[in-house]
Amino acid sequence: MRVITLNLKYDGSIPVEAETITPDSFSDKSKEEIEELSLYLGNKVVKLREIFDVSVEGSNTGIDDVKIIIKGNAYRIKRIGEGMTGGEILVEGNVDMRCGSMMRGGKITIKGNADSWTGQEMVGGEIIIEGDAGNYIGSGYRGALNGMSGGKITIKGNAGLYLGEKMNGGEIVVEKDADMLAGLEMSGGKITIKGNAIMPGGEMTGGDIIVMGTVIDRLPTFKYLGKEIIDNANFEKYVGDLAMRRAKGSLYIKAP
Amino acid sequence: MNELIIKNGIVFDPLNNIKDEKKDICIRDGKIVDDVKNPKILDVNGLLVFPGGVDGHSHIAGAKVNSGRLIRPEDGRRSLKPKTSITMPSSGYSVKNVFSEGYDYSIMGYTTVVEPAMPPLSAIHTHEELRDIPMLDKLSLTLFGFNWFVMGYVSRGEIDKLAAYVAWMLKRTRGYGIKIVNPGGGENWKWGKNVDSLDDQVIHFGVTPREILNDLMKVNEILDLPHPIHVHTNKLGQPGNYNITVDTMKLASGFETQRGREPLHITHVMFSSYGGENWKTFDSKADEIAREVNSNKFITVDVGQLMFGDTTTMTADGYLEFNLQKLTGFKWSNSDTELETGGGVTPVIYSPTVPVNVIQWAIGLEAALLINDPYQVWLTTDHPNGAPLTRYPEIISLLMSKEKREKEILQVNNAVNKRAILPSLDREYEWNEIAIITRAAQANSYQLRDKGHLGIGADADVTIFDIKPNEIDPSKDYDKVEKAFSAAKYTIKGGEIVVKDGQIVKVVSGKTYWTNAEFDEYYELIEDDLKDWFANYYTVNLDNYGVNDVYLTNPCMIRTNPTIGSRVRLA
Amino acid sequence: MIIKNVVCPFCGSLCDDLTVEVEGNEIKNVDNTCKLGYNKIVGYSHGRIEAPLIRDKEGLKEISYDKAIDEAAKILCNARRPLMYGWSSTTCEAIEKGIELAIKIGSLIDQTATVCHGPTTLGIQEEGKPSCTLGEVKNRADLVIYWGCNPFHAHPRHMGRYSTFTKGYFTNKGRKDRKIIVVDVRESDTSKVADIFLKIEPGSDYKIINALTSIIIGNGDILPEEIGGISKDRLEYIAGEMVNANFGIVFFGLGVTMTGVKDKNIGSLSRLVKELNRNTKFSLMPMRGHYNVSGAGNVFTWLTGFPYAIDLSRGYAYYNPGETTANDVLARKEVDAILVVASDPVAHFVNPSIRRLAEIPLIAIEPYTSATTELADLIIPVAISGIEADGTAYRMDEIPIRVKKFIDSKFKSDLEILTDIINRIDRYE
Amino acid sequence: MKKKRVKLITGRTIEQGMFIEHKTSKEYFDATATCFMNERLIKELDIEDYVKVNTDIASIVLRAEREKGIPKDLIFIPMGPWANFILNIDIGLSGMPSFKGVDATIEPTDDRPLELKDLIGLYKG
Repeated sequence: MRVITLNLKYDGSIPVEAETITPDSFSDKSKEEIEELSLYLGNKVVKLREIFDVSVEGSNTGIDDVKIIIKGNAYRIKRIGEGMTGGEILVEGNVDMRCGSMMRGGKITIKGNADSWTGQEMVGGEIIIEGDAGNYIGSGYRGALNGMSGGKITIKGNAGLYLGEKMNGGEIVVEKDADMLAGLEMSGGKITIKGNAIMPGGEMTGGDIIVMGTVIDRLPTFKYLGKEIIDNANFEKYVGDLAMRRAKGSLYIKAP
Repeated sequence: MNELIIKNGIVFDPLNNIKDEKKDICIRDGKIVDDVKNPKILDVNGLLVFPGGVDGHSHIAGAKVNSGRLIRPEDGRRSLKPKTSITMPSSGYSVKNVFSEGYDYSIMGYTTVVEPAMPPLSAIHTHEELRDIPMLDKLSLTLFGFNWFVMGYVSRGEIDKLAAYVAWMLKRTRGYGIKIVNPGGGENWKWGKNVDSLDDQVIHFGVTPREILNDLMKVNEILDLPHPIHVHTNKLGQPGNYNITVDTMKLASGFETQRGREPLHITHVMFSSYGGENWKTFDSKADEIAREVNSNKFITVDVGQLMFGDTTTMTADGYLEFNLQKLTGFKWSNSDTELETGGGVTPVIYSPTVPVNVIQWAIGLEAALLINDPYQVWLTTDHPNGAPLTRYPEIISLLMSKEKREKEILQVNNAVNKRAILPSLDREYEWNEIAIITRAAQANSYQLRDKGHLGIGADADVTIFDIKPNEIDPSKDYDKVEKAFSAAKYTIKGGEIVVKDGQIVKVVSGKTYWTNAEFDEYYELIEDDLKDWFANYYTVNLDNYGVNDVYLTNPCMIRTNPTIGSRVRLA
Repeated sequence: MIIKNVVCPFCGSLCDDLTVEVEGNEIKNVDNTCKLGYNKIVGYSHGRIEAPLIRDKEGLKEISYDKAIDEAAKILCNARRPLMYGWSSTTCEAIEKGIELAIKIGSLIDQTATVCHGPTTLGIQEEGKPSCTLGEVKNRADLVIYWGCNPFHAHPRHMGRYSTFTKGYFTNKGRKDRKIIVVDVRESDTSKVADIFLKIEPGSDYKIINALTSIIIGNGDILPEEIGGISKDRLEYIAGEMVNANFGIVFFGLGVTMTGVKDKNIGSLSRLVKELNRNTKFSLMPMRGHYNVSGAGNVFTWLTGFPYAIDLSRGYAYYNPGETTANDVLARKEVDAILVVASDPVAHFVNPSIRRLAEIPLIAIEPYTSATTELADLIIPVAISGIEADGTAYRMDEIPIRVKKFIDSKFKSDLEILTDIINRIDRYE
Repeated sequence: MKKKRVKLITGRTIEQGMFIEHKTSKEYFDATATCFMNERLIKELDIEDYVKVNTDIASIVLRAEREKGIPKDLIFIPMGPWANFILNIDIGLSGMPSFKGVDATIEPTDDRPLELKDLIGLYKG
């Protein structure tokens, strides 16, 4: 295992685009090469060492035994872990938008809050958000057919709006509440919300949404199918969204 | 004086009967000349030399194209390229921004492109975009197929007024020729309906597609317009439509033009060569279409080749797009334009595992391979409807190599063996024929006398491909062919090297051609009608309607002689 | 001198039948216009900023035009995350120049749709935009729905010229040939002329639109008895009216784009219209506010591939509203300098965004004293497009019309000022 | 002091549009530093001429005006600097701030609305 620690020293409010911070990119690079990688700060290019202090311990044989630790409040560092295929990233504080987007494998753990579009169009791997998550987690790009199609996202806090928008595979678990329209336009995969949800499942055509708390403002275009037991708990099952043709989405709401 | 000599190229210049000849090409001040004094020398040592490419049908500008870009940010983010010291940022795969359109064409060696569907009411928009497309000479065809004035004059038999109206409209929109999309049917779509045969009535207007086509063909001749009527047939995209396509082609049979040329062009014929009664029984009728073309010198067609992948469809045929969207469930835009035309946009994914798509793919190639005279069949993808323009090199390699086709056939759904005839076709295109279907035929059909050839006086638009025609066998080395056509060694536009080794090295802005077919007192003939209809039914004032030269880069007016036809085939 | 068929540079209706009387170089009168257009055109000379102004500790003071261009070029060149904002009340030609400048300096560029019909764009990017030109409505529409908009106030001639009271080819009895439905959360001057007024609960648009769609595709039986304050029976009746129309149109406004789930309302509306087209002919159209906001969207799109909220900082166009939109990047304090053209963001942005505007260098190209000039560090006065400068504008139905110049101005146009800034930056580079 | 929860919507009015190019005019002030409310709501809170509107980020004082067609639990403020002072944005969503359907409370006040210059002044420093 090779552990690469990035100590954030940047505290400006202009976001840094850091899609190069992935185990894939760091795997075969020396400390000095990592320090020389280009990041984007507004309309200028900066070197990674201008934003982070880098320290490296151990060695690796491939991508999977690379671990990147980001220390400090990275709430203005975007696109960390974009497209990564393996290895691990641990963000000790918050992280800015699009972390783990298009991720294919490996694991990202965010100890703080994650901003919008985390796990956008993710295909595989795992993201764990220990704080709250922003909007459009696991969603698709503007106009794209699909959002997240594989992998797993766990949010230990609350999730924002449009959680799992256009999702067609994989799994999302929210330990607390989800804001409006979780599972919007989803066609596959599974979303579990352990707290409350507002208007879940709008325009969904497939996949499962399970709400263990209360559903606020349930959409009128879902049809009640009856009770069902999941993991020894009683749920009311609905199919929808019947504002869509050929809709086969399942919405399970914990029975009172 | 700006001089250049291209030495030792292997030149194919079909319009001047030059084929596979080692020949020097001299250029002075943007024109091909017979000799030069102090030229810059470009020794291309046995490489393939063609005239600059001409695409006679490609949706690159105007409301529909922009609507495609607007609804498809997910397409826009594909092929993003940053600016360089000379170029602007590029975006888009099937719906490209204007810069990318110019650069991508230029990199493939094209120098002239026709936007084939300009709605008159938004002609300013078409020209604003054309103006912003770098690298290319441009022309656009004005839509007439279900225009209220046209249908009114046709129904009343007022052919002189119809001619006056077309002349007025071409001038007012800076259009080059007559485009007809789903004649009559487009008006019915404005009530959610369509036409099914050439003799169906247009709701309320009391005319038929046959009458519209016949009269516009006559007017085209009367006005001496450089290009034949350019027709997107009725029922396009529907199974079993080959009948109506053959019927449409027959309208031109024996049509007397004083100019000894074809009066009718059928565009993206792939979409109009369908057999079967529904999508389940769908099959190829490219053979029937090719039979008609081969026996009918009065028509030309272009292929509208489909290639597998994701693209965006767009046409003035709104009914077609609506039905396509019903099949796919994808997003859909529609844009009916008052008194004039309409249109629609929807994305599509053509899959090599879907039988219908595979047969569509085969039909285009079959049409190209079965039509004997390459001057009668231009290579197009109907960009972006069949495929984005960047797929041309692949299609060229398919036409030149049976082996490559066989390899592809193995990869696609087996329907290609049962309901298409492509596997049985042996023909392989030669270099000269490729030069015809990508250059000479189009320049000829548009009577762009300075384009599509390398004779003395032609515009110095030249493409040099990084391939030695005498050293490779395109039927075997198809990968090399595809690679060479993807990125020109040199593209020379108006005498300047604009592309080198597949990279843009100079950004230029081209000309815009339009046709002036005015005749004495043409305006007086229609003035009352225009004033009346604009006042009552349009929402834009007659005074504020149309385009002027402010919107054109290097405007280039083609003056016709509406009584005497004089322009003939160059070769 | 009487000038006819003048194009009104106020709202997205872009009426092109105004008559303006000019004497010397002054406007004496305007005919055929609504109050909005009249006030803009007749009032064009009031309250103008007379010379370029720069702010120092004591306040604004006059500087030369040349110095102002110099300062603007410096501010923009030195910025690491500049934003260029506005564009909806100027010509397409100026907008093109603006994008050229944005590409040159690696700027964010956004236009006023961001606080207007931006959600409409997001909605149609998911579902498409089945639409038509206004003349189609005039000539054919027998059912006109105004949803979340109040044309009497925002587009005063819209109903008269295009949709409701006007006579057309297949609607030669005018108002009598049409049925008008208004959907809103409150009564308005528009709802007073409707045949049917559907007063809905605030924020319930999404549910109501999807309920209508479910009725139309045959799933209406599952609906509850009341949705968003409207009974199921009434929704079924409205759905029937829609299906039975020969040619229907929904005009919608900020009541839909700014409420509840915003962009998702529009996506659903587009899908409703799509479904209606299986039964009859139906279109939708956003009621665009500024006279050339539609043009701004068009120019942005053909030049960059995207309609608004574009980040050019890395040399290519990146688009993601919510991330690259003006209010987000301001409220997140990303932006370190801003150029405002043909707009007043300090009057129309929200509190946290304006706080950032107060902190950073702000350049305003602006003819009048506005909320933005109150905060501006550099103000360059400009000729008013559509009165003192000509060029192209796009009507709400995407129809381009050339706006006229009928008064000479001592000020340069937006296009000329932007050109001067670009040339100055070139000199620095 | 009586207080009440309402939904706030903002939007165009013809007067706001007529004077939009004259932001420092009295007409613009009259058109936009105003809150339209149902008559019953005004009575219920004993509002005389002025009303204070509070949201989760700020408060503003506006002239209160009666409007018949507006529901009792809704208030309408014409779009402009006064309305926007109390509005916020959900960052990282759609770019569109919350201009309509915003939770607010209202209460009577004896204060007067700020002039434009003073209002904008609040953003400085």
